[in-house]
Amino acid sequence: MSTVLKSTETAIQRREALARGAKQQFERMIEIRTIEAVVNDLFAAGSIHGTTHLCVGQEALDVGIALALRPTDMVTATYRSHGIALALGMTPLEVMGEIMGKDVGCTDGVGGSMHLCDMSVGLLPTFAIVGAGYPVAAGAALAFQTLGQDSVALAMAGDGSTNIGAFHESLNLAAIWKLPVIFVVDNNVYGEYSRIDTTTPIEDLYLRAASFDIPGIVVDGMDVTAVEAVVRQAADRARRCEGPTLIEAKTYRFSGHSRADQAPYRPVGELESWQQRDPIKLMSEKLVNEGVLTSDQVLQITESTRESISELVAGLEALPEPEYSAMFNNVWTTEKVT
Amino acid sequence: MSTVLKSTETAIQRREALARGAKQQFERMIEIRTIEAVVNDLFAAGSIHGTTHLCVGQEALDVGIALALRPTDMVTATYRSHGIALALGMTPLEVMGEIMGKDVGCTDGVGGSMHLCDMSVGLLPTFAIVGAGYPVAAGAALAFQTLGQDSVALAMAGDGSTNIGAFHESLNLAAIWKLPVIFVVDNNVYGEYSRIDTTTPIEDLYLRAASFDIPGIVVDGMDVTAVEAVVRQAADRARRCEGPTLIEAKTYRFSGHSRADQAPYRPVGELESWQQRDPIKLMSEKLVNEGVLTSDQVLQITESTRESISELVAGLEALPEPEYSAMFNNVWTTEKVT
Amino acid sequence: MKMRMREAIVSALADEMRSDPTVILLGEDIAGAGGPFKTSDGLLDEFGPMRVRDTPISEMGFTGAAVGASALGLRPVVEIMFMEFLGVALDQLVTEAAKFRYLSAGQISCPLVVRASIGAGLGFGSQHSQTLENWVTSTPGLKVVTVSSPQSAYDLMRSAIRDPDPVIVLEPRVLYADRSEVETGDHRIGKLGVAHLAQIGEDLTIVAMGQTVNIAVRGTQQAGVSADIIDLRTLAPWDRETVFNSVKKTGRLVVIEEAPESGGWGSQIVSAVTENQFRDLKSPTVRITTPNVPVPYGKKLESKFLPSPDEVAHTLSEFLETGNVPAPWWVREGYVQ
Amino acid sequence: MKMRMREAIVSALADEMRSDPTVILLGEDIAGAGGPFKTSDGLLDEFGPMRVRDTPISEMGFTGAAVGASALGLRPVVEIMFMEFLGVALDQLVTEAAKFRYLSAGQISCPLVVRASIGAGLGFGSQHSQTLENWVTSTPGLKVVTVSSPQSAYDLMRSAIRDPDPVIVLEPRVLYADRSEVETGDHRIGKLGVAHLAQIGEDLTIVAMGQTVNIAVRGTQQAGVSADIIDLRTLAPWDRETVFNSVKKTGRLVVIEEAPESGGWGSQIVSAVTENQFRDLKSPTVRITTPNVPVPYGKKLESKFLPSPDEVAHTLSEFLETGNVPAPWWVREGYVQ
Ligand SMILES: Cc1ncc(C[n+]2csc(CCOP(=O)(O)OP(=O)(O)O)c2C)c(N)n1
Ligand SMILES: Cc1ncc(C[n+]2csc(CCOP(=O)(O)OP(=O)(O)O)c2C)c(N)n1
Ligand SMILES: [Mg+2]
Ligand SMILES: [Mg+2]
Repeated sequence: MSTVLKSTETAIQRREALARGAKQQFERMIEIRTIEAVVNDLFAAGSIHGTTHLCVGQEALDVGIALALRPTDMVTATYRSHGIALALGMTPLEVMGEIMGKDVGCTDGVGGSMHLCDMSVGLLPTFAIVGAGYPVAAGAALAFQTLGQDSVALAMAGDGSTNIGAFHESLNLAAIWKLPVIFVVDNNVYGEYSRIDTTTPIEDLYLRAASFDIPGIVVDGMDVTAVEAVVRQAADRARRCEGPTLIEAKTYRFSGHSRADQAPYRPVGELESWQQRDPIKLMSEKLVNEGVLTSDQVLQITESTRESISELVAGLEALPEPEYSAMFNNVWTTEKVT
Repeated sequence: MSTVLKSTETAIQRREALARGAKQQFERMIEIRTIEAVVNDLFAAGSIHGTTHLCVGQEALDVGIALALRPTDMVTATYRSHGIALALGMTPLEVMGEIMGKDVGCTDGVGGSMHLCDMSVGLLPTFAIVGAGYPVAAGAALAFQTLGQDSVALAMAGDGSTNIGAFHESLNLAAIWKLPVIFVVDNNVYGEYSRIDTTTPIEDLYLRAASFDIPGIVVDGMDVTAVEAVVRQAADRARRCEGPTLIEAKTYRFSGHSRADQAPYRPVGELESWQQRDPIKLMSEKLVNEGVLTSDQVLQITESTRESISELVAGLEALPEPEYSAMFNNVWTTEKVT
Repeated sequence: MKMRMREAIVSALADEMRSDPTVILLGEDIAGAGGPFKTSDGLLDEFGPMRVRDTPISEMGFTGAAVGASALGLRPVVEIMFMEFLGVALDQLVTEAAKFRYLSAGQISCPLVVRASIGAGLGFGSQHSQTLENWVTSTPGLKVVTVSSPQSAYDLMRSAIRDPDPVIVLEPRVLYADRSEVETGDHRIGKLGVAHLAQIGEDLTIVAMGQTVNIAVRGTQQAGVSADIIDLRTLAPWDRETVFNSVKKTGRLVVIEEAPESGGWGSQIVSAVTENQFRDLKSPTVRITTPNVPVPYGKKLESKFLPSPDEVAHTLSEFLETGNVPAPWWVREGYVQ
Repeated sequence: MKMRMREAIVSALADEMRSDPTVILLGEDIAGAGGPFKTSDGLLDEFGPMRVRDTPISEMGFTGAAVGASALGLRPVVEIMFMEFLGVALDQLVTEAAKFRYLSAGQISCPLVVRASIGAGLGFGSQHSQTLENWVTSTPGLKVVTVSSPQSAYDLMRSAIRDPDPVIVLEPRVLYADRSEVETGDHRIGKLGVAHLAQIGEDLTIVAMGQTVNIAVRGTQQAGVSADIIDLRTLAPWDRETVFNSVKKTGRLVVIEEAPESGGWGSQIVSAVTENQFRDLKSPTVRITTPNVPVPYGKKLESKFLPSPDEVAHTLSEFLETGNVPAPWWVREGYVQ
């Protein structure tokens, strides 16, 4: 077994590291992108069974959210969650282990790419059903409110999910009960192979907040600091018992929808124009401009991340698949009736 | 069998009669109210099994809608549909027969109070599941659009139904496809025993149209003419292929929610203040003022309607319940595969 | 103390809420109005609006909220007024809650109870009278319970709330007004998954559940038949031992269910018995069901539609006499061939 | 012509759309992208955007729209990408469409087809791999069909679209890429409700459906067993005559299903056979199923989870040898007692 697998860095430590500064945030974004590249290659090569959904282009949103929340806050997210999982602190081992179906993964290898979870940093099991996370986040907030805890819940989901009933019902419920919950719509312009304008009659999804008399905020999802600010503001509001907020983050899905998708349906030039606003590019330029990092350091971070992830993956590849017993665990709670 | 049962007036004739003028509209409203009073008594006396939902106070809405639509247009409605059924033209025999579970009823007595239907005047089987009629109306409109027909569909449902996912999904779908459909929310202030402000964060439900970039209109649901005007406007728009409209009709549920409910939860004076705006009172005052009817004629209409409905009910009471074979009909279509 | 079944439910909810501050109630009109079937009457007064919450008409929303709340330390009890309404929310129960523990590698469970009223008999028509047990059985991770009397409602409700996994409790609506002696108290709390022998006999094993338990009792009395009547109580996972032991003794299995002949929970029982006890069976197995039609309105049609003591008596007598399975009424009387 | 199953589906849809202008398609990404599983590839080009429509992610909305459209003269075919997604839309199929004819006294029908992909085998994990047939069976008024090969997909799809009642067609996802000879044309249209004898034999009757038909064939070959293999094709209403005739001949019934042991469609078959043919049966009935766990990720776990030719061969051999029902692998290998 590779030594990488023995890393003792925990999710909580990684979460705390983020708060140390822009460099750490940048490193995390690089880590996410690097892992997604590796995941892409592994699936393309057929080394992993099933499908996967990459978050390339959305790293700033993931990291911004993680920065604004506390580890005791709870997040619901989707099948497109490798980034938020890593941003919240989950280790590459937990995440890649799960994606690769190994028992060192966060759900012992029975969940896979669409199902990540680590309660120690507030990630509820991610949802493969569009919209299903919204009411569950409202419910986590209901628990906080009822138990008198000052935590908040945050639901992340895509633009396409704002057309499903659960979105509407959850915002209504959260509004009427003033639940400490934040709904973050990651508007990455596409739902599967459909451009948003073919499925949604309005362009600015934050406007849907008006149906529930709650604040609707739009933010540049390519900018970590901007995301952190609005999420923090919404979280503060929630902690002050003033109720939910809808945040729309404008981003772009740089990858196809899932494993096999090459996104032939994109208008010519659209990807390229959004790549100008690549969150990693923007941040590295900013950090270099501000003198936080040199260009050399940027390259070095990129390179060393690539190396450590490769090493991790090599180690993981060497691991056997889980024992059959894995599928029989955790179906029922064995804890006795009290 | 009573002679009343032999009445040959058809739904279509009754529908056409409405258009003849205010007197006929007023008579229909009286008919609806009279029938609801009888239904109430029959259920209270335990003569009818099950439950029922009265539309007392909402007669103007029902008749206004019927006036604005053509018999080839299609309506979806709810368990609270005796009024719209009669307004659209269904005969008291068809409606009361069904409520009383007799085989002369519109669905041969297998449906009951919550399930009325007469396609000859455009009433699809009414829905006992809150919100279920919205997508079905959108679908009827989809058929009209696809087949190049200039009919429209209209979904009626209550204020409470605007909190269920199907409402949101249907408006979105209708908006994106510019379907010829009208969504009429009958805001009668209550959903079951809950006042709207305890379940819904906004008071004006027509505002929810903004989430779909479609027109949202509010109308006084106590005024037949006002209702007719906005529905006609929305229908014209739909027939011009300009898409759906959301209409909120402000009404009030004069009765309890269903059979046993005495509505103890109403704030003191609320019912009384709305009774000032009783649509039948308003219309009779208007007709008397305008010299269309004398006060005596109003009394006479009321009285003769009461008599004919009593006679009908007596006739229906004398009928036996349907044969057992009734429950086996119409489960499957026997029409052969072509 | 004599209680109606609805009162026994109130009692069970109240006792659990008293003993565990994390138990909360969610549902349409359960607070101010005490529940459409008065199964939470008085609980708002005692426990306040934070713990007894009226919801908007948003079954997906509040069922999902209960899932989230259950993962974060509450024990929510959700009321689904009519089982049909799960048709707009089933995802949260079957595809989310039932898999949360699996998909979190045991980090969390969903100690959630969904209560849903089921069945016909009150004239609510085709869309408010189905039983629909099939929607929720065969979901690993989800327990399914059906109550059959005031006492079983009290016992099972308390046990379901204590259960660490998601549980759906089905309440035959027609029983809410049933009244009988109920013993309350913590000693009534037990494990789910245990059937109850409602009557002991010799000649056959009747498996019933919920509203068909009384029908079974009355039908056997009418026919003068000596039968074990097993009130299944938990449908998933069901108590194989009790059923198998009884069939071993009697050699004959009859299932009585309020579900269409074309498919209902009884087939699971028949199938397991046939697989495991084929050589103990002396005769074919029998299912007494409803015909394959939507639930009709009107007392006459609806009563005929439902499994009745008469039909049970007729079936059992003929079955014991001939060793063959009698045709159901709709075939005997020529409505269906 | 050799076709993959997904191509056979495209072909069937295209042929129906050509012959009947009221046939339209609705679903997520079925138009521009030709369907997530390419089961509508090219149809937008041929039939245009009025008849091939991409929908928003609103299963309740577009399934319900199909219900309404079907009542007003269209024959909509709805794609539910993964069966699980019906968990947010089931109401429209079970409680609305299936009852429209009943609740209109025959004034209207809903000639609607809902296509849903089902099952495991492609590594999609617990929330995208269930079969969930139970959600839709036991619904009077609703037909349920499962396809098992390119040819059956072609035939059944065309027949389902012609059927005057609402039909759900279940498509085992793992078969989309299967390739074999397909005959197309109107003569392939038939009535639903007819099973297909996929293989003829002597010693036992195997009832399989969808993806388990091939497993049955391979399993019997491996075991060298002579069996009737019945591809059920229509699960509701299922073809009793074909099954009963076969069991009459063989005296032994084995059902192979991709559903949890605790409950699946196979129990309905077993139960009807036991009730009607008890005395024809020489041995206990057998169900070969999946274990009672959510579908696990990862090739090793998922393959083991699914009924396999090996497991079928082992079960059949031991069953025929001993006359008893062998324990399933999860008991034999000690994972569950
Ligand atoms: C209820 C449901 N319907 C459909 C799907 C299939 N599906 C998975 S992802 C997806 C697109 C979602 O788009 P969006 O919400 O914008 O999120 P993104 O993938 O862009 O992150 C669809 C339709 C699903 N998983 N659940
Ligand atoms: C999905 C669903 N949830 C709950 C119900 C129970 N229910 C029947 S009517 C009703 C209130 C509806 O209120 P509203 O929409 O305002 O209509 P109104 O009764 O006032 O006409 C409720 C909750 C139902 N029939 N369907
Ligand atoms: Mg998107
Ligand atoms: Mg209302």
